[in-house]
Amino acid sequence: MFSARRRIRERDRAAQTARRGLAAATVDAAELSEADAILDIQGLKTTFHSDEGTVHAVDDIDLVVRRGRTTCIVGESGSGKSATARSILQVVDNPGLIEGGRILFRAEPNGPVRDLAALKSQGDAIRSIRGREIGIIFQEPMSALSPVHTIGNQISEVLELHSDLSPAQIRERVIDELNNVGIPRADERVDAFTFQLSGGMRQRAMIAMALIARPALLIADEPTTALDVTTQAQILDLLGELKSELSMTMIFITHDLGVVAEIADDVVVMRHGKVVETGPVDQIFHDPQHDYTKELLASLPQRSAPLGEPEDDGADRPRATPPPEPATAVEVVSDPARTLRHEEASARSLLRIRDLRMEFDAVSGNMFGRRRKEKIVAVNGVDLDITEGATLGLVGESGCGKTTLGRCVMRAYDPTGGELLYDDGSGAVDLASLSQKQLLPYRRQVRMVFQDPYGSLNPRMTVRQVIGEPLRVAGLAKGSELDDRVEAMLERVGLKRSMASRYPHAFSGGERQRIGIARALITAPKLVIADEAVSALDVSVRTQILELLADLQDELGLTYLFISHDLSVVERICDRVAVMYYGNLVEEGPAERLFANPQHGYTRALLSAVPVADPRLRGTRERIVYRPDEDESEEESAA
Amino acid sequence: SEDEAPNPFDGNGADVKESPMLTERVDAGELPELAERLPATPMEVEVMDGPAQYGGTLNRAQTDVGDAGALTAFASVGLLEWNWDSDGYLPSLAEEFTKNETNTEFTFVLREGLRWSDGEPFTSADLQFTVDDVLRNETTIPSAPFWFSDGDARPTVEVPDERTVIFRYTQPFALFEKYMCHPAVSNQFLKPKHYLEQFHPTYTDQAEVDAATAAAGFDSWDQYFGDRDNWWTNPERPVLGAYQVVSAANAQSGTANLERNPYFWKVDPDGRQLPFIDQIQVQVLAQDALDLRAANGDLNFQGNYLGYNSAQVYLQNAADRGYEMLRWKNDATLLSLCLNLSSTDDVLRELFLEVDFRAALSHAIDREDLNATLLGGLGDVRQPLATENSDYYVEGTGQRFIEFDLDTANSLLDGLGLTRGADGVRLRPDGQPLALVVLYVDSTAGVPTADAFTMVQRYWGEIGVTLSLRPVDPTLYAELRSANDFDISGTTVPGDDFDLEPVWFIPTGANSHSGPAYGQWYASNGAEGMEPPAEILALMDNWDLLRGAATDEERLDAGRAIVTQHDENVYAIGLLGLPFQPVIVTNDVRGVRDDEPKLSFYYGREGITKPEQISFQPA
Amino acid sequence: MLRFTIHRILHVIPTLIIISVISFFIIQLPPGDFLTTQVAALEAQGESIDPAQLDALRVRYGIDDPFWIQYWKWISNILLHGDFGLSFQFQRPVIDLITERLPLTILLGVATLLFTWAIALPAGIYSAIKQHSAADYTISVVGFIALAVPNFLAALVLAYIGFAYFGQSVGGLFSPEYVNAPWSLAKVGDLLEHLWIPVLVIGLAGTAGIIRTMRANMLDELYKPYVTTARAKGLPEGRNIRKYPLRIALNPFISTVGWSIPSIFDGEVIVATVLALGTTGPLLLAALKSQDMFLAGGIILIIAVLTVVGTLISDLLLAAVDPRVRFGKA
Amino acid sequence: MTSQTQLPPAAPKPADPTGTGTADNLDTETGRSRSEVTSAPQWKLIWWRFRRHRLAMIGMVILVMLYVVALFAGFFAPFNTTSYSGQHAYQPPQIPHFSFSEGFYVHPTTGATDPETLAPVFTEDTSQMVHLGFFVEGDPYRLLGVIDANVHFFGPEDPGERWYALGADRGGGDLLSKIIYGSQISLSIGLVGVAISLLLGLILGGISGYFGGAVDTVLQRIIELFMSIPTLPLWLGLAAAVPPQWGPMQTYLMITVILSLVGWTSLARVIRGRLLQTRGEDYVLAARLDGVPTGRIIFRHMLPSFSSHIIATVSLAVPAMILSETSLSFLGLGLRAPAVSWGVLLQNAQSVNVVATAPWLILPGVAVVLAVVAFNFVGDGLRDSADPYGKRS
Ligand SMILES: Nc1ncnc2c1ncn2[C@@H]1O[C@H](COP(=O)(O)OP(=O)(O)OP(=O)(O)O)[C@@H](O)[C@H]1O
Ligand SMILES: Nc1ncnc2c1ncn2[C@@H]1O[C@H](COP(=O)(O)OP(=O)(O)OP(=O)(O)O)[C@@H](O)[C@H]1O
Ligand SMILES: [Mg+2]
Ligand SMILES: [Mg+2]
Repeated sequence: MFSARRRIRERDRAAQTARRGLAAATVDAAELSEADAILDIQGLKTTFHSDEGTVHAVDDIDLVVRRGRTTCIVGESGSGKSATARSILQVVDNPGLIEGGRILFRAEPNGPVRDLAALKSQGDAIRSIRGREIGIIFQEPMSALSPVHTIGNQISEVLELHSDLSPAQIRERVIDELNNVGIPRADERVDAFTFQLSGGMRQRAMIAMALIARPALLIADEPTTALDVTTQAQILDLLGELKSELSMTMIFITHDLGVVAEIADDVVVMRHGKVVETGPVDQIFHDPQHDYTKELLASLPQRSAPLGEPEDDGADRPRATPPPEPATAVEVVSDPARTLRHEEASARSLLRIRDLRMEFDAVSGNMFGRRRKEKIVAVNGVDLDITEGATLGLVGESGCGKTTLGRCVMRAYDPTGGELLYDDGSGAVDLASLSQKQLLPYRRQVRMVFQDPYGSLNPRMTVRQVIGEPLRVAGLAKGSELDDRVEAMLERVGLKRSMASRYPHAFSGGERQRIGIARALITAPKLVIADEAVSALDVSVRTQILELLADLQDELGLTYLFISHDLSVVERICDRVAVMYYGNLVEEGPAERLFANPQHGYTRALLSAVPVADPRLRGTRERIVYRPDEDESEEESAA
Repeated sequence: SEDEAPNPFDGNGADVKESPMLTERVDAGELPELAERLPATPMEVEVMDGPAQYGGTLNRAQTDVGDAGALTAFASVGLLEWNWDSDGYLPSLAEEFTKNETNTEFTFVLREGLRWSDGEPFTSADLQFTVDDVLRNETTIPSAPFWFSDGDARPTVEVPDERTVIFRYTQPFALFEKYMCHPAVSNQFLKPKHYLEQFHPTYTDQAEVDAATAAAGFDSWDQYFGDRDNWWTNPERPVLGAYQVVSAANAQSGTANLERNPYFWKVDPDGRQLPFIDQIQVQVLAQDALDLRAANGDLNFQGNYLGYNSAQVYLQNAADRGYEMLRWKNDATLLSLCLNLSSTDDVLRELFLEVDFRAALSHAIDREDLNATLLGGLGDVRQPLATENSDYYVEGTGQRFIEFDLDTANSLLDGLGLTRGADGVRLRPDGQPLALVVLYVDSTAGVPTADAFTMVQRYWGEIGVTLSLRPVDPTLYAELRSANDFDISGTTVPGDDFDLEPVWFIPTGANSHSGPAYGQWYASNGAEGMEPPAEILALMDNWDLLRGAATDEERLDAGRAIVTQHDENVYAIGLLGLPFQPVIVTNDVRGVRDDEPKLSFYYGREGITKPEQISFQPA
Repeated sequence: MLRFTIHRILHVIPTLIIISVISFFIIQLPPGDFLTTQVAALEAQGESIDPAQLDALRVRYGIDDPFWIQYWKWISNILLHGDFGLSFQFQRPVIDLITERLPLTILLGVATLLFTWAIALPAGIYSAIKQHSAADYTISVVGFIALAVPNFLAALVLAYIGFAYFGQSVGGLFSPEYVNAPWSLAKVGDLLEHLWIPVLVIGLAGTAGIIRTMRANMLDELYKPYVTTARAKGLPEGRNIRKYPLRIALNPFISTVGWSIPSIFDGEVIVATVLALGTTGPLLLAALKSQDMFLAGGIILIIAVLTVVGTLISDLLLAAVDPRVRFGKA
Repeated sequence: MTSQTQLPPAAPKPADPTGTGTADNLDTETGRSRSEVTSAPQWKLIWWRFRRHRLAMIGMVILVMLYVVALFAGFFAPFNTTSYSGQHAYQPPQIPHFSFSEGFYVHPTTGATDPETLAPVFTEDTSQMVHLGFFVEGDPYRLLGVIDANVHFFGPEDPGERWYALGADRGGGDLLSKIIYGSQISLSIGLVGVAISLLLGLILGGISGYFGGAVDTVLQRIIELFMSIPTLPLWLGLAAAVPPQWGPMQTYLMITVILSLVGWTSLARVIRGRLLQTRGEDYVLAARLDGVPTGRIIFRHMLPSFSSHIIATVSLAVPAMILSETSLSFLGLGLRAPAVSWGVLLQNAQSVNVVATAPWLILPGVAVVLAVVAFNFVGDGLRDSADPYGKRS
């Protein structure tokens, strides 16, 4: 639509107004609370004016980010982390408003200091900073990308805006960057649409987008939640490289204290819209001051024994609670974990998966070009038994087919082959062969928590409606009884009753995830397929949720298929663990055995990549890289 | 730009005998001299407003692309034509006209040296061609038109020499002379043989004709022939009239251009070739746009297509926009209600056939109120019959049963035994409520029909007769009528010239307004339809007398008998007629009659003022 | 895509056959036939035709043949010889009548369409972006009024204003002096002078609809997270809106845009009739009213084909702009 | 059995200590207390937001007024549609005067047509007064079709007098009364058509888009078929095909219904297109996995996301239907006088004569505009308040 010339002209004009705008927002460098700060947030207040009232998401916080360092923000889900991040770039969602405070930003060392909060949110000035000087990775990559543009198109846009490279060069850079973030076959994937990518790939695409212009400051809002540990490690490595090479500063929002321990220089702990504690990572982990921080560390699910490492003496473990005696963190955290484990007492299999195959027709090539039709074998002959009342963990690399497997079980996809023998005691039924109508009674028994909480919540329905829907359609409850049950469920997943009439978009990522969980659990099901059900939750909430799951398991004999990247969680709650690799089940066994003594090379590689939640152990472990013997392409593809 | 345009009236003194436009062509060698173009004895036409000058373009408009009315008005031709008063013929193309005593043989002698617009001579051979190869040809005219039938056969023609033509009928045809004057009929006898024979298989090889037909996209030769013969759409067809279409109003432009016929055979008393105006432009417009153009003074001389209801707007703007609105007479049309005397409902038919019933309905109408409301009191209130302007007029007719008199109406109805029910509605003899439906085409062009009938509905409600309105579109209207499926037909009835179009007065066909089933019976010689009662038979007999009268006397007597019978019986109940027909003439046009003649189809509408003699005032 | 296209085109054939039958049937629905309307027209002038003559003509025109025979004659002539038959009313080949009017029809249709879209799309987008602003309200209200005023009344009033205050000659697309003149700069100018009333009347009436739907669809997309993402890249707001939400908000238009093609052909019959524009619309109306079977049938058939083609174009366009549709399981 | 068990209640949680991150108690955007808001079902939330949408409320009030007036047309109209005064044809509007001693009044006029100019001339007799008042007795009418009454909201106190608030038509009838009576047809029949089209569009578009595949192909061809039938011949054909004993109202109703049977296509196509896009969304899958029946998935889960488009389409279809009556009359079909509707009244206004000499006869057009604008404001309000992302006005 626009000629390149015109675009350049327009850009020059915009640059001018941007300069003017920036000049107006410049403040004296002395105002910075610390000289080496790249970002100095002073008294920031961000508020959502919604139907049910004013939500003070960010409530007068001060925060300093020092140049060249990585500042991790941790905190309770819904504590305003994302809101803070978005406020910095003035991209708070409607109806959010930055109501006060300053956001001082100094792009270059000794450069001018600008107050970003003083810039017009749609002006050229803030635009010249967005993407170029501050890059942001949004929390939910699934929805954050346009459904009708290729990822390559969306990523290269950043360079079109902020560089003078030619289109060919841009494309090359984009492919490079996609490679860097570990997207296989990047030269083809660059032309893929978001719905053709797995969750992890989308997240990586989002990361590539934020990084490609090499911003001075990167804000990463839970950038690795959808990634398996190996990929996560790869991403963290990449970020680490950039940090040292380009002295990139990073604000890293995460729930994974292991990641924090791994990469953070400084840590900010938030709760209820306020900063409760800040400090260097070591101090936070080993000498937490605030009760909430302590609580957070206490609920840390800790892998009992990192592979190939001697059992810790415990002295160096992060101190969780004030108790003076050096109780090992292992003990502290494993206490609740033990209760979650179940002995394989009742040996009856609730679900027996036999030779399950799922193939997708993938279409590549552009619309007028020749179509190459190929089959992606996402699940390749998997056999798996899920014991009633037990928890089966399913782990594996991003894109290996976990979600697909789960969805096949749900009959969200019609499996290409195989059987799904479901037996709730009244005889085995092959779910794979039932019609949608015949499946209806099982819909209440087999439930799923979606990997992408945002996408799985209908944006036009209030949370009350979303959660209540399965009960309502089954005719199990209605009217005020239904409302009661919905609100009770909300409370049980740690949300407030008052949130019931909000729409899904008005929640934080973690809150949405809990809504998804609530929806899955409200029918009191028998089998729950939890696809990354707790990835977006902070440890304390996560513990609460896991406890809830355990409680329900005790009370109702629930069975879980727990898909996760977070091995510590898997280890903590799963009785058995299955490992998938490129659609194949490579290893399966009791959790303890598997973690203690992994057989398959890939499992070993996976375990070696798990970050340990102790900054002092950073870099002490050796990472195993798995190289399959056959030189397979990433996904097996049959033409 | 007006200053720069060449003055079309240059070199235009009284000594100039032909239009400068033609002189130029003569000078260029394209045309022979005037003397060679004119016949030996050109027809002389009195000029109303002389001395006139040549030149100019006259603008007109119409709403219907296919209507050749502009030609019948401005370029009509016939062997005969109406005289100035439209009550008798003038020899026109024919120098002499004689008929035998029994009205069966009509002899015409053509002027000498007449030429078609392409310069070819016009002779009796053309007439013979027309009659033998077109009018009598079963392919081109499958069924003989009314004006060309001789009982169940068709008349013949004989051409003893180049200039003499004799039409022969076996039965007397008293209306032949009138039809020969009727501009829409007379021209149909004049077809250019030299041009049309190439499309006629009698003269040209059938295969050749078929090939040409197919190439032009027609299915059969007669269609193509008809197309080529259409003087309104085919500019190539030679004509005899004052103007010739040079570009047709095709769908794309919606405008037709007419240009003077260089061989036109009429002159003014000074021997100057007519017409004076060189060109006529006819634009096809919607009614509203046409009204606005008229009100803007864009139309130079126009009566047809102007609505009475826009007359106020015309008058408002006349002074400003440089025109005058004349009030011409209309052809005595009157909005009326025709009861279906051949209704299939036996009870209703019996009732309708009672003169008392019709009289009661007529008496119940408050025509003064109707007039005041719809026409501001200016309308024409009478029964639909021939008026003073017609030969058939009978002293004292037209006013019977006309006064508003509810008492009389009620007592007449009571007398018929139509008692009132509980709700005041009268009951038919079979005990059903007396409910009638009037079928009509909604129109606001004249007296607004819906308004008028709504008022009648109220009036009749007073005497216990329920009337419902059923507006339909014209086609359905025609269809329902010929299916004999209506109670009352609401229609405008022309009074004066009912002999040329008897459908309103005598049921001669299934399209009759007052007795289609009788009409069918008449047309099929009793084979179909419903046998009429004696009084209708009497009407039909008189009609046969009129048509077949040997003398004018006999014809007029029969016609007057019909009028009298209608007067006594109010077969059609008259409501209201328009006071006049607006005609617009811009101030620069001279020669338009100021005696307010009739604007009537039968007299060629505006043609009644002999438009070849009108002219533009010198600038 | 190619296969999809071919597939779609093959589907079109049975549709067209059915449509042609239905159209032909509908045309014959009204009672009576062309001759009856002729009679009615003549009668209105004071003439009458002998019923016997009518019957003879009916046989000649084949009007009395059974429906299927008439249909077969009609359609086979079209298919085999490209012969659309003869207009009863004009006694000219239908195809000539249509082609004569085609240039002006297309000119008017395209001009109005462009006018409408050029006004409505930006207005709709603007009023979505500035939701609840004075501009939003103004655009809405003006749009509604344009929508609510009957077209022909607007045409009439505008024409009257043109007449009363500017002394402008009304009707047609040309002044009388230019109608039959060869094309020249002055004639083009004259055309433009006349074009504005119909374009304004028809165009404005159409804008409201597009503005409303555009606004609504834009508002749906405007606050989606992917728009924020694009904003965070530093994309200028205008470009952001054009590239992301607009692209998706346009879908409903794209899925119906093909239908503007037939509407170019027969759109706004009434305004065209009131203003006496030489387009196919009034021709169709006249043909239908006078039951000029082949003329009406020909125009309707062309419109039907255009509709089908338009749908096809829309489908292909939608698939082209929306990968979800393209790669969907449909 | 177990699947029916309710979840055990959670252990009570300590109340949120700080209260941040939640709403303040009074300060809610809908002006309701928080507890009310949080327990309100969705439709109530929408309604509350709607209440705050100023234009929508204005539109709503206008609509309600229009419908009340239509319902009690006899009461609000000063005269019957059949009452007229011949000498007052084309009487221009008479604006009531007011004085404290006399109340509302106008001077009576006598009309006559000037034979020269043909213009109706009205001479006002300033020595006389027609007193106007509220709740006066006048033409009899039947309230709601059952109760005989003759009290009129406002009109001449003496039933024999005439007063033309908006002028008189060419038959000397009161235009205001006709507009009021006309609203009965114009505000009802069109809606029937809209409703039918909407229903068909939603259902068939929904099915086509949700199921895709062969169902879609077949439905798409059908849509194409319907779409290709030009309405014009259909109108003409149908108008002629209706049984002759039907009144204009019935005929018009039938034409409307049949037109709407044909007119659903474009909505169906849009819906289908959107459904095709939406059906791949996770939340649709989630609904399916919730065991939601297909119909409910389509209508409760998927359609709301294009409610904007639907609302816009519907609020645009309403004026189209009101006006189509006018167009139909223009084509010589549909309603015709003596039936009274806005379309018929406008049809009467459709002449140069009226525009030039009696422009007040165009006033029914103002009624149409008012209704259309009101419908669309309400539509907008609905859209905005159903929009979860929506800005607050
Ligand atoms: N609808 C689809 N069409 C085509 N390919 C698909 C589709 N869904 C998934 N895939 C492909 O199947 C493979 C497995 O995807 P899946 O979503 O099951 O991965 P995953 O293990 O859940 O990964 P992650 O941890 O990143 O969520 C991926 O290569 C993905 O690209
Ligand atoms: N549009 C909105 N309307 C009302 N409240 C909102 C809206 N968006 C977010 N909130 C609220 O603002 C608070 C902060 O949200 P934010 O997204 O910053 O949390 P977070 O710290 O990123 O949490 P998480 O770790 O779960 O992503 C939450 O309580 C959330 O419910
Ligand atoms: Mg967040
Ligand atoms: Mg997954």
